[in-house]
Amino acid sequence: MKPKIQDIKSQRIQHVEMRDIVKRFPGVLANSKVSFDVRAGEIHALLGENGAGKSTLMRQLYGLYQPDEGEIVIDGKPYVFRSPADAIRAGIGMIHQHFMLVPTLTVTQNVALGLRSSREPLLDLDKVTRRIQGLSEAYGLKVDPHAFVWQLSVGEQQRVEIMKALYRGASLIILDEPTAVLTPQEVKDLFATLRRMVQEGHSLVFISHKLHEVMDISDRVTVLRDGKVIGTRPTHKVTRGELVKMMVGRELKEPEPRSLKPGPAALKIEGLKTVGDRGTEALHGIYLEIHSGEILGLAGVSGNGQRELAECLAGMRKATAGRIAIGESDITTFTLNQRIDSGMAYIPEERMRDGAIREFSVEENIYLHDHSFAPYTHGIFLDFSQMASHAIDLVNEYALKTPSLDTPLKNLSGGNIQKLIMARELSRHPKALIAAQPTRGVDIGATEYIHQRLLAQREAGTAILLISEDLDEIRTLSDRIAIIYEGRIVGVVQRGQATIEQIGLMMAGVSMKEAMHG
Amino acid sequence: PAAAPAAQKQIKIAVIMPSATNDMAFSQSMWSALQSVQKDMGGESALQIAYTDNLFNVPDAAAAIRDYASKGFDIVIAHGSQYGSSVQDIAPDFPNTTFAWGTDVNTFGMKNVYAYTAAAEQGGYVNGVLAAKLTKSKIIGVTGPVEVGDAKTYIDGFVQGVASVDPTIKVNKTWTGSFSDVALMTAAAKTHIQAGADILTGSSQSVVGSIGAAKDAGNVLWFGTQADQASLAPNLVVASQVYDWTAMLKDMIAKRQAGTLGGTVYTLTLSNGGLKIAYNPGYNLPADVKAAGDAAIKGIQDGSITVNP
Amino acid sequence: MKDVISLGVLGGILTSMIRLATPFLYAAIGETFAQTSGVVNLGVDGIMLLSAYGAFYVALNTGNLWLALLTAAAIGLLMGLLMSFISVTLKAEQGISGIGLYMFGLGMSSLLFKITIGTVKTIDGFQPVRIPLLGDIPGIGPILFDHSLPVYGAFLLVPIAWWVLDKTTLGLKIKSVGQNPAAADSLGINVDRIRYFSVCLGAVLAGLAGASLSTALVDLFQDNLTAGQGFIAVALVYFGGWNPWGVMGGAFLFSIVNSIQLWMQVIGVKIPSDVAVMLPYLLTIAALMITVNRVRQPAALNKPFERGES
Amino acid sequence: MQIKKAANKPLSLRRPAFDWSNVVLHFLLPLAGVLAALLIGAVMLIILKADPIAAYAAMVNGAVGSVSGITQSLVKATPLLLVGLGICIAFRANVINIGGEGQIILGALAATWFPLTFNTWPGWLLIPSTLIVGFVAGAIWGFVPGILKARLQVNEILSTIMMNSIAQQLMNLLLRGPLMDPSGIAAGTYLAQSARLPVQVWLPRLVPQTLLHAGAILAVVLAVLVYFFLWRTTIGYRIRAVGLNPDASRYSGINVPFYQALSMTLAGGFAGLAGAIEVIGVQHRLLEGVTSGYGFTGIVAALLGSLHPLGLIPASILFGGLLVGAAQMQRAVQVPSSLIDAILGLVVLFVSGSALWSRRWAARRNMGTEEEEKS
Ligand SMILES: Nc1ncnc2c1ncn2[C@@H]1O[C@H](COP(=O)(O)OP(=O)(O)OP(=O)(O)O)[C@@H](O)[C@H]1O
Ligand SMILES: Nc1ncnc2c1ncn2[C@@H]1O[C@H](COP(=O)(O)OP(=O)(O)OP(=O)(O)O)[C@@H](O)[C@H]1O
Ligand SMILES: [Mg+2]
Ligand SMILES: [Mg+2]
Repeated sequence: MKPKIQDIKSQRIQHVEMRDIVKRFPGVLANSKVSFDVRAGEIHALLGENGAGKSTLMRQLYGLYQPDEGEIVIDGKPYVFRSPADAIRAGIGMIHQHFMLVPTLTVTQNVALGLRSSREPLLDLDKVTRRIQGLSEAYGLKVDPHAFVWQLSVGEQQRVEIMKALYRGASLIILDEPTAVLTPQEVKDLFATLRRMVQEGHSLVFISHKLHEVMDISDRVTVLRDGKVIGTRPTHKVTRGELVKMMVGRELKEPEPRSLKPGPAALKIEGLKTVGDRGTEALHGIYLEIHSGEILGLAGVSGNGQRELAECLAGMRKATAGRIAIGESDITTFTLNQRIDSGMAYIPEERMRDGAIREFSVEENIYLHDHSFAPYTHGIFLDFSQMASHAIDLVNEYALKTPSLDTPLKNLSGGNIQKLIMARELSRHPKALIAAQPTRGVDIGATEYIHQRLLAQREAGTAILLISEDLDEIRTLSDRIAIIYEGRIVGVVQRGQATIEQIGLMMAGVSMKEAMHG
Repeated sequence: PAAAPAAQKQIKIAVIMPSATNDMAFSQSMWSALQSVQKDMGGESALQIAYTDNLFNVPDAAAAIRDYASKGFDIVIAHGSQYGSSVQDIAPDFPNTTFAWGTDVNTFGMKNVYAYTAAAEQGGYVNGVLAAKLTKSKIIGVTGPVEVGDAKTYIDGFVQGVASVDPTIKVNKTWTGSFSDVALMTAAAKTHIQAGADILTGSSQSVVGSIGAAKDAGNVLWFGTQADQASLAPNLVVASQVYDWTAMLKDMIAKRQAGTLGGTVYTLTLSNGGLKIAYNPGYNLPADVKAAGDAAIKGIQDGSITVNP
Repeated sequence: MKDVISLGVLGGILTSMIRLATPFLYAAIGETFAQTSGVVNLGVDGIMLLSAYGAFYVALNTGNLWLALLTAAAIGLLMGLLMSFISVTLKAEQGISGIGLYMFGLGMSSLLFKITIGTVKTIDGFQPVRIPLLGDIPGIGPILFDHSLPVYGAFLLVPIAWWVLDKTTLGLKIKSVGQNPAAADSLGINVDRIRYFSVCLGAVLAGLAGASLSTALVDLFQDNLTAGQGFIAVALVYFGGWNPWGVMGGAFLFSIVNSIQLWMQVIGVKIPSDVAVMLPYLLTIAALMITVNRVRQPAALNKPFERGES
Repeated sequence: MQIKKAANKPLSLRRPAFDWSNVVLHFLLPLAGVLAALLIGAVMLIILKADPIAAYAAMVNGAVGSVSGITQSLVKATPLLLVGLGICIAFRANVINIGGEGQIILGALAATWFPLTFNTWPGWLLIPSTLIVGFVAGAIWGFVPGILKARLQVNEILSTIMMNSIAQQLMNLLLRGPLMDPSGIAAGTYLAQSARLPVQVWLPRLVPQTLLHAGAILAVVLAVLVYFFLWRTTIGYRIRAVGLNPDASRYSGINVPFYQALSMTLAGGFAGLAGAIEVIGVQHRLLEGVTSGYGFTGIVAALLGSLHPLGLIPASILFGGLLVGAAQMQRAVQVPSSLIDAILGLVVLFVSGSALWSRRWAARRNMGTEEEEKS
């Protein structure tokens, strides 16, 4: 039986240092002479673009990789972590960028996994469940111990990850891009929990691409670029601009003011209904009109039908009622291919799962759809000269960071992968574009670029449906903002017409009237 | 002419077999025949034997046959009907080599090719007669692999033999569809026993399973074929039809030394002694039953009984 | 034809079903462990063969059947270690290494059989043990409770396997390693060790499967004694959806159809014997088609684990 | 390799030149595996009181030492290559085909029935149509598990294993029925073999007095075609996409079930073709045991060739040579043939185990180059 949180507060790690860490991967120097430290009761943020070396550095602190050079010192004593088991024993926990959960097991089982049971060799899940409930009280972590992980929302899954670390008595907890996949509300809850943990004397490492979060939650910031430390600053002593400069090496431009009034309605959605994965109706009659040259932002807490809507439009999910039209042509019953032909483009939310093929080369990924059409094919034969030249154009035009056309996609960073998917979809000059979470987990450099691309496409006259849980993103890019709640559009507001609070209210289900003038 | 005088130069025989030399069945019958011929002739010095077993793949067999022939073996025995095409292709290239293959009856009209087969139905008939005399339940079980080759002809003969004694006796047959699935063969035999059979027989190397089943039952008798299976159940095996190739082999050797390399077909029968009924001494067979069996043998030998395959 | 429906026939069918199912149960439950941990072992048949030989050889020369079982288990363990080393440590393609193991077991068993025993011999294997009271229950008593110990063992194995997989920390580790090795690894579980254990346990059970054939069911050894039963066992694991009870269902279905088709032949039902022999295979597929079995296979099945390959 | 290119000139997007050192890598290590296995085999030989040197001399000599040896190896490589090609296609779609045995049988059955029925047709017509019929028959046997997987999620390993046994029984049924050699019935031998096929359907022999037949050439041509099919056509591209990421494939409009079923069907077709070629090229009649286990050894050959149609050519020749040499060695030193199976089993085990080292090795070389650029 582990002691109560208060009791062990005293015996928490006071100071963790990583000194001159060097880590090489085949062909990559991921960390070169990185020094980094965390103190009890502080949140130390780690910033850097995709591939800067953040995850690698932390995976070493957690014993997943061993440093090639350098040492790890905890409270003055040097440690060598051969495996996570060692790190866990030393009181370190990690919440990974890509969750480390077993979907087919329950929350309790996931937490109990790998722990000595009080009734070895038998499991004692009841005891585990009780302690989980205890901890969720103490830290305000809402989790249902008996639910299967595959049933949980991303936010809930993350709470399970945190629970796992706390349960193991971790006093230093590493969070690798914990907010990348969270809704604004979930981020609020997470931060509450984090502050709670700091009070309890935990020390936290917080990795994120979102500067405002870093400014909001962290005590100190360390910026990595190309595996090197650019600097470490107390958060209250730096500005966003300075951090950006440290990360990217230049300032970012704000998106320039809008020209060009929106044109005729290009994407019409009328009374659209569909059924969700759990078999219940997920959309109860959606009405939306998106004009060419307009960005319509769809705001909403995730799980309110955004995914179903996107899939319906893309043709991945059957509509049970209503109609979808691009320009004048009704595409409701079209196959995915027919939709693409009639001018639909789609940037899926689950980039790595649905948008690209890890093992395929950059070039092969560019043709995931177009490969079956002229000029890239003659009959059933692929025309490589055509493909290569087009691919090179795209790679250069979108400034994709890739060693060669034949590089396997998995060796590109998330940001670059996302750029590639955009390049692929936009190069078809679509009439309508569905962009779901286009900048999730992508670093600010790439984010800025993707935003500019979306705006450029808007200028080019495409009707864009931007689905995002990042309200700032929606508010900077959208001409109009539609708010979705429980499968219905509860309101549509003009750019700059509604405050974050008002939008937040509608996202929580408050009707537009009340929200705007209530 | 009988065995060749030891003065003769050494004879070299190569044999190719589809299954293991110890399969208690087809391959073993030829293997032990070669051994005994070798003993009779005075050992290695007089008769050299080379073998390849477990060889059912045609290209391998062809390679082996051609290889042995070119290595100067006098007689190359392709002991499996699947080797026919290979023999037919290769024999013309080695006019001075004797090729023997079986079981089949086709020498392709070549001067240096023997074909040989066994009239398994004859021993089957005799076993059938003995079985019919011994069964009390009037139910007999037959377990076979696939209804082809001497597995079929033996059993056809067996059924005729039973009928010749008492047409009312029921002969139940099962085929397991596999030459090697002992477990299924055992299950088949047990099923027969549950259905009331008090006598079992069957063919192929997997019948050892049935014999085991008979042993478990304790009071169920067994009739064997191809090789003497008494050793497997000393007090339950009544008799086995035994293929004895020795006479044939010796005749081939003699003919060869006399200058004849082939061209004829050997058929093992009860009359030419190629087939023998090996009564199991461990089982005391009632005199009258044995008499009936011997009578059947006689009849087949003198042609008064005809068994059709 | 009246004996078709007689109780005796029914008893006969069930009895031979139980006997036929025994080796499948050992082998398939074993394979269930291996696959739940994420390793496909296609070499089951090879392990069964070599162990069946080993057990038979020992029984023949010492007459000690328990020693025979022990030998079979030991051989299974060794071959399991070989398989784990190749496919877990060396991260080989599991399909191919399994077939290698099969070829090795097939060849080695027949080789040793030839040079150490020579020709087919039989032994007095495990005799039926009638369980006192239960065995006397009229009707089912003799059917269910009059078998040799290895047969009872096979049936005990099913609940035990289910218990281990569902109720113990070990079982939880095995499942997690087969579903998401990276997650297990990140919690300090030694993925390779768990997989070694599961594969070896599976191999030991495959060894017992072989021994049950050569020392309890047919009491002899011979070239290719198993005639591919090991492969059927692997198939039954998929049929059972990686659940011991489901695997047992599959083994029963396959075996009972087999014993029924034998009965059909015995009582002279007018269908070609070959078609009769096909029935178990046909029905196993059909059963899977209608009971639309959508159990997902272990997510990491057939995927070697390497850190940082997430 | 690519990452290295990146290091010296990031945005030059020319494809990296074809890297021979990798080819060597993917071939030397398997060979090392083979040698290791043979070494253990040597120990066994010594235990069996046979001279290992002589034995292996005979093996090498048997495989490549003579015209007959070489042609032998090629004859065996042919079905391995064909079956392997099918395995390769299925594997690319992430479908595992254990059903080669059954598919070979179906091809052989069809290729026996067809020429016996249309025995008046001239060779130039009969041979190609027989090959097609064989391919189709095998394809059907592959289509069934394919469609069952695609539509009903019936696991293909289960269904193909079952389909093998069903095919075996089907062959038994036909061989003792309609396909049984009439002369065998007349002579009362009832042998389980078909009548001899009409001479005009026999594949031409490439070398007199050997079994090497035109099928070998056909197989190599097909290997090249399959390579183009997989990497140069839209269908091949989709098959590979489906195998690597069904979700992304669906999202890009690829009909995933269709291509799963298609790949299995093609796999069956190639196995069926192998069966047909065995019948009209080697046996000239249908015999039980026509598959000679090629359905399984084909899988091995395919993986030895690292699932690449062109890699398959040397791999299947190597494996064929191994089989032939082994048989030769068995005759030379008179050890039981089962020893050969055991040794081959070890070969397969060790070769499959060697893959890791080639990966590690390649990785280390990348590191090396990285260091150079740093200094
Ligand atoms: N398992 C690995 N094998 C080889 N190289 C790797 C591996 N993991 C990371 N790298 C390399 O190390 C570099 C740093 O990777 P890392 O994951 O630390 O970046 P990051 O800062 O976490 O990026 P992101 O913000 O996208 O998470 C990358 O450029 C990548 O090429
Ligand atoms: N096996 C690998 N080989 C080379 N580079 C790798 C490998 N695995 C990961 N990387 C690199 O490590 C970095 C981080 O990888 P990661 O999986 O975290 O992607 P990412 O950039 O974080 O994308 P996202 O932010 O969407 O998760 C990326 O640059 C990725 O290219
Ligand atoms: Mg990262
Ligand atoms: Mg990231």
